[in-house]
Amino acid sequence: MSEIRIQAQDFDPSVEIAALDDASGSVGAIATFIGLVRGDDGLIAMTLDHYPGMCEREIAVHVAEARKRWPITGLRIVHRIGRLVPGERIVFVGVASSHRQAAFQAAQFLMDYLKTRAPFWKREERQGGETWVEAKAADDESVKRWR
Amino acid sequence: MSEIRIQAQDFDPSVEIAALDDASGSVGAIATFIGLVRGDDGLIAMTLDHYPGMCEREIAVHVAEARKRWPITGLRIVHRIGRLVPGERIVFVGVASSHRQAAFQAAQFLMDYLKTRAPFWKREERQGGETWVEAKAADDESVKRWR
Amino acid sequence: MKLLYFAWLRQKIGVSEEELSVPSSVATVAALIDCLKSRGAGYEAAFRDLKALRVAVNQQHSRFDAAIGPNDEIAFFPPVTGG
Amino acid sequence: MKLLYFAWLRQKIGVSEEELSVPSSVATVAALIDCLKSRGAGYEAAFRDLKALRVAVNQQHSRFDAAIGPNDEIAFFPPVTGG
Repeated sequence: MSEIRIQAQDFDPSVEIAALDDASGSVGAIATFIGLVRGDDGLIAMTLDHYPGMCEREIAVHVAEARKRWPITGLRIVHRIGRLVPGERIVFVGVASSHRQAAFQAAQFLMDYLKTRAPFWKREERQGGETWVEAKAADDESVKRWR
Repeated sequence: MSEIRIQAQDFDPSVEIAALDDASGSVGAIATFIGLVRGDDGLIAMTLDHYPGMCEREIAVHVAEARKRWPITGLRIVHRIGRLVPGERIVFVGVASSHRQAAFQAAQFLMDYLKTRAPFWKREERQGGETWVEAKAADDESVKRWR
Repeated sequence: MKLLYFAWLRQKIGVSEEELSVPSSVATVAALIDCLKSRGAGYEAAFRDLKALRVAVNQQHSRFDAAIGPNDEIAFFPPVTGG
Repeated sequence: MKLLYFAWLRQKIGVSEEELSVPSSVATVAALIDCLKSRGAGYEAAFRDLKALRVAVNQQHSRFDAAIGPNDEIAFFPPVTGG
Protein backbone atom coordinates (compact mmCIF):
# COMPACT_ATOMS: atom_id res chain seq x y z
CA MET A 1 0.00 0.00 0.00
CA SER A 2 1.30 3.47 -0.91
CA GLU A 3 0.11 6.78 0.47
CA ILE A 4 1.22 10.10 -1.03
CA ARG A 5 0.07 13.38 0.50
CA ILE A 6 0.91 17.00 -0.31
CA GLN A 7 -0.39 19.23 2.44
CA ALA A 8 0.07 22.55 4.25
CA GLN A 9 -0.44 21.12 7.74
CA ASP A 10 2.21 19.35 9.80
CA PHE A 11 2.41 15.55 10.05
CA ASP A 12 3.25 13.22 12.94
CA PRO A 13 6.17 10.88 12.14
CA SER A 14 4.97 8.33 14.70
CA VAL A 15 1.58 8.05 13.00
CA GLU A 16 3.29 7.50 9.63
CA ILE A 17 5.66 4.87 11.06
CA ALA A 18 2.81 3.09 12.86
CA ALA A 19 0.96 2.85 9.54
CA LEU A 20 4.01 1.19 7.94
CA ASP A 21 4.26 -1.40 10.72
CA ASP A 22 1.29 -3.74 10.48
CA ALA A 23 2.72 -5.93 13.28
CA SER A 24 1.83 -8.95 11.14
CA GLY A 25 5.38 -10.22 11.05
CA SER A 26 5.80 -9.68 7.30
CA VAL A 27 7.70 -6.39 7.70
CA GLY A 28 11.36 -6.85 8.57
CA ALA A 29 12.62 -3.32 8.02
CA ILE A 30 11.32 0.25 8.07
CA ALA A 31 13.56 3.04 6.79
CA THR A 32 12.36 6.60 7.21
CA PHE A 33 13.56 10.08 6.37
CA ILE A 34 12.37 13.37 7.83
CA GLY A 35 13.48 16.66 6.29
CA LEU A 36 13.36 19.76 8.47
CA VAL A 37 13.76 23.50 7.88
CA ARG A 38 17.24 24.59 8.97
CA GLY A 39 17.65 28.05 10.42
CA ASP A 40 21.34 28.06 11.26
CA ASP A 41 22.25 30.39 8.39
CA GLY A 42 19.86 33.19 9.27
CA LEU A 43 16.76 31.86 7.53
CA ILE A 44 13.54 33.41 8.82
CA ALA A 45 11.12 31.21 6.86
CA MET A 46 10.73 29.34 3.60
CA THR A 47 7.69 29.03 1.38
CA LEU A 48 7.17 25.94 -0.75
CA ASP A 49 5.35 26.38 -4.04
CA HIS A 50 4.25 23.36 -6.08
CA TYR A 51 2.59 22.40 -9.36
CA PRO A 52 -0.66 20.67 -8.34
CA GLY A 53 -1.40 17.65 -10.46
CA MET A 54 2.05 17.24 -11.94
CA CYS A 55 3.50 16.97 -8.45
CA GLU A 56 1.31 14.01 -7.44
CA ARG A 57 1.88 12.47 -10.87
CA GLU A 58 5.68 12.75 -10.71
CA ILE A 59 5.76 11.26 -7.22
CA ALA A 60 3.42 8.41 -8.23
CA VAL A 61 5.67 7.57 -11.19
CA HIS A 62 8.69 7.29 -8.92
CA VAL A 63 6.79 5.32 -6.29
CA ALA A 64 5.84 2.83 -9.03
CA GLU A 65 9.49 2.71 -10.13
CA ALA A 66 10.62 2.05 -6.54
CA ARG A 67 8.08 -0.77 -6.22
CA LYS A 68 9.43 -2.31 -9.41
CA ARG A 69 13.01 -2.18 -8.14
CA TRP A 70 12.59 -3.28 -4.52
CA PRO A 71 10.27 -5.59 -2.55
CA ILE A 72 8.19 -2.97 -0.72
CA THR A 73 5.38 -3.84 1.71
CA GLY A 74 4.42 -0.26 2.59
CA LEU A 75 5.35 3.24 1.45
CA ARG A 76 4.34 6.70 2.68
CA ILE A 77 5.32 10.13 1.41
CA VAL A 78 4.15 13.38 2.98
CA HIS A 79 5.40 16.68 1.53
CA ARG A 80 4.38 20.02 2.96
CA ILE A 81 3.71 23.21 1.02
CA GLY A 82 3.31 26.83 2.11
CA ARG A 83 5.26 28.87 4.65
CA LEU A 84 7.50 26.99 7.10
CA VAL A 85 9.82 28.33 9.82
CA PRO A 86 13.11 26.77 11.06
CA GLY A 87 12.59 23.54 13.00
CA GLU A 88 9.40 22.66 11.12
CA ARG A 89 9.10 19.36 9.26
CA ILE A 90 9.07 19.56 5.43
CA VAL A 91 8.97 16.00 4.17
CA PHE A 92 8.51 12.42 5.32
CA VAL A 93 9.48 9.33 3.32
CA GLY A 94 8.95 5.92 4.89
CA VAL A 95 9.47 2.51 3.29
CA ALA A 96 8.65 -0.87 4.81
CA SER A 97 10.17 -3.97 3.30
CA SER A 98 11.08 -7.52 4.14
CA HIS A 99 14.74 -6.48 3.82
CA ARG A 100 16.98 -3.78 5.24
CA GLN A 101 18.86 -2.79 2.08
CA ALA A 102 15.64 -2.55 0.07
CA ALA A 103 14.03 -0.26 2.64
CA PHE A 104 17.09 2.03 2.83
CA GLN A 105 17.62 2.15 -0.93
CA ALA A 106 13.99 2.83 -1.82
CA ALA A 107 13.80 5.64 0.77
CA GLN A 108 16.98 7.24 -0.61
CA PHE A 109 15.83 6.82 -4.19
CA LEU A 110 12.53 8.55 -3.43
CA MET A 111 14.20 11.40 -1.53
CA ASP A 112 16.70 11.97 -4.35
CA TYR A 113 13.83 12.13 -6.83
CA LEU A 114 11.71 14.40 -4.65
CA LYS A 115 14.69 16.76 -4.53
CA THR A 116 15.49 16.74 -8.23
CA ARG A 117 12.33 15.94 -10.21
CA ALA A 118 9.15 16.68 -8.26
CA PRO A 119 7.91 20.21 -9.06
CA PHE A 120 8.41 22.04 -5.78
CA TRP A 121 10.13 25.41 -5.45
CA LYS A 122 11.47 27.05 -2.30
CA ARG A 123 11.47 30.77 -1.59
CA GLU A 124 13.56 31.90 1.38
CA GLU A 125 12.96 34.86 3.67
CA ARG A 126 16.05 36.42 5.22
CA GLN A 127 16.89 39.77 6.78
CA GLY A 128 17.70 41.17 3.34
CA GLY A 129 14.48 40.05 1.63
CA GLU A 130 13.06 37.07 -0.24
CA THR A 131 14.82 34.93 -2.85
CA TRP A 132 14.02 31.76 -4.77
CA VAL A 133 16.40 28.93 -3.94
CA GLU A 134 18.59 27.85 -6.84
CA ALA A 135 18.87 24.14 -7.62
CA LYS A 136 22.16 22.58 -6.54
CA ALA A 137 24.37 20.65 -8.94
CA ALA A 138 25.00 18.17 -6.09
CA ASP A 139 21.33 17.25 -6.09
CA ASP A 140 21.38 16.64 -9.83
CA GLU A 141 24.37 14.34 -9.27
CA SER A 142 22.66 12.41 -6.49
CA VAL A 143 19.86 11.28 -8.78
CA LYS A 144 22.21 9.98 -11.47
CA ARG A 145 23.29 6.95 -9.48
CA TRP A 146 19.79 5.46 -9.82
CA ARG A 147 19.87 5.35 -13.63
CA MET B 1 25.03 13.63 21.41
CA SER B 2 24.99 9.85 21.05
CA GLU B 3 22.88 7.39 22.99
CA ILE B 4 23.47 3.63 22.80
CA ARG B 5 21.20 1.22 24.68
CA ILE B 6 21.06 -2.57 24.80
CA GLN B 7 17.89 -3.64 26.56
CA ALA B 8 15.29 -6.40 26.90
CA GLN B 9 12.29 -4.07 26.92
CA ASP B 10 10.64 -2.55 23.84
CA PHE B 11 11.34 1.01 22.68
CA ASP B 12 9.09 3.70 21.23
CA PRO B 13 10.35 4.98 17.83
CA SER B 14 8.55 8.29 18.27
CA VAL B 15 10.39 8.98 21.54
CA GLU B 16 13.72 8.21 19.85
CA ILE B 17 12.91 10.44 16.87
CA ALA B 18 11.72 13.25 19.11
CA ALA B 19 15.07 13.10 20.94
CA LEU B 20 16.91 13.51 17.61
CA ASP B 21 14.86 16.57 16.65
CA ASP B 22 15.80 19.42 18.94
CA ALA B 23 13.58 21.81 16.94
CA SER B 24 16.44 24.32 17.09
CA GLY B 25 16.70 24.61 13.34
CA SER B 26 20.17 23.06 13.16
CA VAL B 27 18.90 19.61 12.13
CA GLY B 28 18.04 19.34 8.44
CA ALA B 29 17.64 15.59 8.14
CA ILE B 30 16.75 12.59 10.29
CA ALA B 31 17.21 9.10 8.86
CA THR B 32 15.96 6.17 10.91
CA PHE B 33 15.84 2.42 10.64
CA ILE B 34 13.67 0.00 12.58
CA GLY B 35 14.30 -3.74 12.36
CA LEU B 36 11.41 -6.07 13.20
CA VAL B 37 11.04 -9.80 13.77
CA ARG B 38 9.57 -11.44 10.65
CA GLY B 39 7.28 -14.40 11.08
CA ASP B 40 6.35 -15.10 7.48
CA ASP B 41 8.49 -18.23 7.27
CA GLY B 42 7.05 -20.05 10.25
CA LEU B 43 9.18 -18.46 12.96
CA ILE B 44 7.65 -18.78 16.44
CA ALA B 45 10.19 -16.62 18.28
CA MET B 46 13.82 -15.59 18.29
CA THR B 47 16.16 -15.09 21.22
CA LEU B 48 19.01 -12.61 21.01
CA ASP B 49 22.16 -13.37 22.96
CA HIS B 50 24.94 -10.79 23.32
CA TYR B 51 28.41 -10.29 24.78
CA PRO B 52 27.96 -7.61 27.44
CA GLY B 53 30.81 -5.12 27.46
CA MET B 54 32.20 -5.99 24.06
CA CYS B 55 28.84 -5.21 22.50
CA GLU B 56 28.70 -1.66 23.85
CA ARG B 57 32.37 -1.22 23.01
CA GLU B 58 32.00 -2.39 19.39
CA ILE B 59 29.00 -0.14 18.86
CA ALA B 60 30.76 2.85 20.43
CA VAL B 61 33.76 2.34 18.12
CA HIS B 62 31.51 2.42 15.06
CA VAL B 63 29.54 5.39 16.34
CA ALA B 64 32.85 7.26 16.71
CA GLU B 65 33.80 6.18 13.17
CA ALA B 66 30.44 7.43 11.82
CA ARG B 67 30.94 10.77 13.55
CA LYS B 68 34.36 11.06 11.94
CA ARG B 69 32.96 10.38 8.47
CA TRP B 70 29.74 12.42 8.51
CA PRO B 71 28.51 15.66 10.14
CA ILE B 72 26.16 14.19 12.75
CA THR B 73 24.14 16.30 15.20
CA GLY B 74 22.42 13.41 16.98
CA LEU B 75 22.62 9.63 17.01
CA ARG B 76 20.61 6.96 18.82
CA ILE B 77 20.94 3.20 18.77
CA VAL B 78 18.67 0.81 20.66
CA HIS B 79 19.20 -2.94 20.33
CA ARG B 80 17.01 -5.44 22.11
CA ILE B 81 18.12 -8.75 23.61
CA GLY B 82 16.15 -11.74 24.89
CA ARG B 83 13.12 -13.51 23.43
CA LEU B 84 11.15 -11.69 20.72
CA VAL B 85 8.10 -12.84 18.73
CA PRO B 86 7.17 -11.90 15.13
CA GLY B 87 6.10 -8.27 14.77
CA GLU B 88 8.27 -7.12 17.68
CA ARG B 89 10.91 -4.44 17.19
CA ILE B 90 14.56 -5.57 17.39
CA VAL B 91 16.67 -2.54 16.63
CA PHE B 92 16.47 1.22 16.13
CA VAL B 93 19.13 3.36 14.48
CA GLY B 94 18.49 7.09 14.09
CA VAL B 95 20.86 9.73 12.78
CA ALA B 96 20.27 13.47 12.68
CA SER B 97 22.45 15.63 10.46
CA SER B 98 22.50 18.94 8.67
CA HIS B 99 22.41 16.97 5.39
CA ARG B 100 20.28 14.24 3.88
CA GLN B 101 23.02 12.04 2.38
CA ALA B 102 25.01 12.12 5.62
CA ALA B 103 22.01 11.01 7.68
CA PHE B 104 21.15 8.16 5.29
CA GLN B 105 24.73 6.98 4.90
CA ALA B 106 25.55 7.04 8.60
CA ALA B 107 22.36 5.09 9.43
CA GLN B 108 23.18 2.45 6.79
CA PHE B 109 26.80 2.25 7.90
CA LEU B 110 25.74 1.65 11.51
CA MET B 111 23.12 -0.95 10.56
CA ASP B 112 25.62 -2.81 8.37
CA TYR B 113 28.09 -2.87 11.25
CA LEU B 114 25.49 -3.93 13.82
CA LYS B 115 24.66 -6.85 11.53
CA THR B 116 28.22 -7.94 10.85
CA ARG B 117 30.46 -6.91 13.74
CA ALA B 118 28.51 -6.31 16.96
CA PRO B 119 28.46 -9.49 19.06
CA PHE B 120 24.80 -10.51 18.94
CA TRP B 121 23.58 -14.03 18.12
CA LYS B 122 20.09 -15.10 17.18
CA ARG B 123 18.46 -18.40 18.08
CA GLU B 124 15.23 -19.23 16.26
CA GLU B 125 12.29 -21.29 17.52
CA ARG B 126 10.30 -23.13 14.88
CA GLN B 127 7.91 -26.06 14.85
CA GLY B 128 10.86 -28.46 14.54
CA GLY B 129 12.92 -27.03 17.40
CA GLU B 130 15.53 -24.36 18.09
CA THR B 131 18.52 -23.46 15.92
CA TRP B 132 21.19 -20.79 15.96
CA VAL B 133 21.01 -18.51 12.92
CA GLU B 134 24.01 -18.78 10.61
CA ALA B 135 25.67 -15.58 9.39
CA LYS B 136 24.90 -14.68 5.79
CA ALA B 137 27.61 -14.02 3.23
CA ALA B 138 25.45 -11.14 1.93
CA ASP B 139 25.82 -9.38 5.27
CA ASP B 140 29.58 -9.76 5.16
CA GLU B 141 29.50 -8.22 1.67
CA SER B 142 27.35 -5.28 2.76
CA VAL B 143 29.95 -4.10 5.24
CA LYS B 144 32.82 -4.14 2.73
CA ARG B 145 31.59 -1.08 0.87
CA TRP B 146 32.43 1.10 3.88
CA ARG B 147 36.15 0.24 3.87
CA MET C 1 -3.44 26.30 -24.95
CA LYS C 2 -3.07 26.58 -21.20
CA LEU C 3 0.11 28.16 -19.87
CA LEU C 4 1.37 27.91 -16.28
CA TYR C 5 4.24 29.79 -14.63
CA PHE C 6 5.88 28.87 -11.33
CA ALA C 7 8.32 30.40 -8.85
CA TRP C 8 10.20 33.48 -10.17
CA LEU C 9 8.72 33.10 -13.66
CA ARG C 10 5.29 33.78 -12.22
CA GLN C 11 6.63 36.85 -10.44
CA LYS C 12 8.34 38.24 -13.54
CA ILE C 13 5.35 37.59 -15.82
CA GLY C 14 2.81 38.66 -13.22
CA VAL C 15 0.28 35.85 -13.71
CA SER C 16 0.31 32.23 -12.64
CA GLU C 17 -1.86 30.92 -15.44
CA GLU C 18 -3.33 32.01 -18.78
CA GLU C 19 -5.18 30.69 -21.83
CA LEU C 20 -3.54 31.59 -25.14
CA SER C 21 -4.34 31.01 -28.78
CA VAL C 22 -1.20 30.83 -30.88
CA PRO C 23 -0.82 30.54 -34.67
CA SER C 24 -0.53 26.92 -35.87
CA SER C 25 3.05 27.75 -36.91
CA VAL C 26 3.90 27.73 -33.19
CA ALA C 27 4.35 23.96 -33.03
CA THR C 28 7.18 23.49 -30.51
CA VAL C 29 7.98 24.76 -27.03
CA ALA C 30 10.87 26.80 -28.48
CA ALA C 31 8.55 28.51 -30.98
CA LEU C 32 6.09 29.21 -28.15
CA ILE C 33 8.84 30.87 -26.12
CA ASP C 34 9.77 33.15 -29.05
CA CYS C 35 6.11 34.06 -29.37
CA LEU C 36 5.76 34.77 -25.63
CA LYS C 37 8.89 36.96 -25.51
CA SER C 38 7.15 39.45 -27.80
CA ARG C 39 4.36 39.94 -25.25
CA GLY C 40 6.18 42.44 -23.05
CA ALA C 41 9.08 43.18 -20.74
CA GLY C 42 7.97 40.66 -18.07
CA TYR C 43 7.96 37.79 -20.55
CA GLU C 44 11.19 39.02 -22.10
CA ALA C 45 12.85 38.93 -18.65
CA ALA C 46 11.35 35.55 -17.73
CA PHE C 47 12.55 33.82 -20.89
CA ARG C 48 15.91 35.55 -21.29
CA ASP C 49 18.07 32.62 -20.10
CA LEU C 50 16.72 29.27 -21.28
CA LYS C 51 19.41 27.35 -19.38
CA ALA C 52 17.72 28.51 -16.17
CA LEU C 53 14.32 27.21 -17.37
CA ARG C 54 12.50 23.89 -17.40
CA VAL C 55 9.29 23.01 -19.22
CA ALA C 56 6.55 20.44 -18.72
CA VAL C 57 4.07 19.52 -21.45
CA ASN C 58 0.88 17.99 -20.07
CA GLN C 59 2.54 17.60 -16.67
CA GLN C 60 5.58 15.73 -17.96
CA HIS C 61 9.13 17.05 -18.00
CA SER C 62 9.86 17.89 -21.66
CA ARG C 63 12.49 19.35 -23.95
CA PHE C 64 12.34 22.70 -25.72
CA ASP C 65 12.02 20.96 -29.08
CA ALA C 66 8.93 19.01 -27.93
CA ALA C 67 5.88 19.30 -30.21
CA ILE C 68 2.86 21.13 -28.76
CA GLY C 69 -0.75 21.61 -29.83
CA PRO C 70 -3.72 23.88 -28.97
CA ASN C 71 -5.09 21.57 -26.23
CA ASP C 72 -1.85 21.14 -24.34
CA GLU C 73 -0.97 22.36 -20.85
CA ILE C 74 2.50 23.95 -20.94
CA ALA C 75 4.23 24.86 -17.69
CA PHE C 76 7.44 26.88 -17.33
CA PHE C 77 9.50 26.89 -14.17
CA PRO C 78 13.07 27.02 -12.82
CA PRO C 79 14.89 23.79 -11.85
CA VAL C 80 12.97 22.26 -8.95
CA THR C 81 14.10 22.68 -5.33
CA GLY C 82 11.84 20.36 -3.34
CA GLY C 83 12.34 18.13 -0.29
CA MET D 1 42.75 -16.30 31.98
CA LYS D 2 39.03 -15.72 31.62
CA LEU D 3 37.24 -17.67 28.90
CA LEU D 4 33.77 -16.87 27.54
CA TYR D 5 31.60 -18.92 25.18
CA PHE D 6 28.56 -17.65 23.28
CA ALA D 7 25.69 -19.07 21.22
CA TRP D 8 26.11 -22.75 20.24
CA LEU D 9 29.65 -22.89 21.64
CA ARG D 10 28.22 -22.29 25.09
CA GLN D 11 25.68 -25.06 24.54
CA LYS D 12 28.27 -27.57 23.34
CA ILE D 13 30.75 -26.76 26.11
CA GLY D 14 28.07 -26.49 28.77
CA VAL D 15 29.35 -23.36 30.50
CA SER D 16 29.21 -19.71 29.54
CA GLU D 17 32.34 -18.63 31.37
CA GLU D 18 35.34 -20.14 33.16
CA GLU D 19 38.68 -19.22 34.68
CA LEU D 20 41.61 -21.29 33.42
CA SER D 21 45.33 -21.44 34.15
CA VAL D 22 47.27 -22.58 31.13
CA PRO D 23 50.99 -23.32 30.79
CA SER D 24 53.03 -20.34 29.63
CA SER D 25 53.71 -22.26 26.41
CA VAL D 26 50.07 -21.54 25.47
CA ALA D 27 50.86 -18.09 24.09
CA THR D 28 48.41 -17.72 21.16
CA VAL D 29 44.69 -18.25 20.60
CA ALA D 30 45.49 -21.26 18.37
CA ALA D 31 47.55 -22.89 21.12
CA LEU D 32 44.75 -22.23 23.61
CA ILE D 33 42.25 -23.96 21.30
CA ASP D 34 44.49 -27.03 21.06
CA CYS D 35 44.70 -27.06 24.84
CA LEU D 36 40.90 -26.69 25.24
CA LYS D 37 40.14 -29.49 22.77
CA SER D 38 41.81 -31.94 25.13
CA ARG D 39 39.33 -31.05 27.92
CA GLY D 40 36.48 -33.29 26.74
CA ALA D 41 33.97 -34.15 24.05
CA GLY D 42 32.05 -30.86 24.40
CA TYR D 43 35.18 -28.80 23.78
CA GLU D 44 36.25 -31.17 21.01
CA ALA D 45 32.88 -30.62 19.27
CA ALA D 46 32.87 -26.86 19.83
CA PHE D 47 36.34 -26.34 18.35
CA ARG D 48 36.16 -28.91 15.53
CA ASP D 49 35.66 -26.39 12.67
CA LEU D 50 37.69 -23.23 13.16
CA LYS D 51 36.23 -21.66 10.02
CA ALA D 52 32.89 -21.49 11.87
CA LEU D 53 34.49 -19.73 14.84
CA ARG D 54 35.43 -16.21 15.78
CA VAL D 55 37.51 -15.00 18.71
CA ALA D 56 37.80 -11.79 20.69
CA VAL D 57 40.75 -10.99 22.91
CA ASN D 58 39.94 -8.41 25.59
CA GLN D 59 36.66 -7.63 23.79
CA GLN D 60 38.28 -6.97 20.42
CA HIS D 61 37.85 -9.11 17.31
CA SER D 62 41.14 -10.98 16.92
CA ARG D 63 42.89 -13.61 14.81
CA PHE D 64 43.79 -17.13 15.87
CA ASP D 65 47.46 -16.24 15.82
CA ALA D 66 46.97 -13.36 18.27
CA ALA D 67 49.22 -13.43 21.34
CA ILE D 68 47.49 -14.00 24.70
CA GLY D 69 48.54 -13.82 28.35
CA PRO D 70 47.28 -14.96 31.76
CA ASN D 71 45.23 -11.79 32.44
CA ASP D 72 43.39 -11.73 29.15
CA GLU D 73 39.68 -12.22 28.52
CA ILE D 74 39.24 -14.61 25.57
CA ALA D 75 35.78 -15.09 24.02
CA PHE D 76 34.81 -17.70 21.43
CA PHE D 77 31.65 -17.43 19.35
CA PRO D 78 30.19 -18.10 15.89
CA PRO D 79 30.00 -15.29 13.30
CA VAL D 80 27.65 -12.64 14.69
CA THR D 81 23.99 -12.41 13.60
CA GLY D 82 22.74 -9.18 15.16
CA GLY D 83 20.34 -6.49 14.01
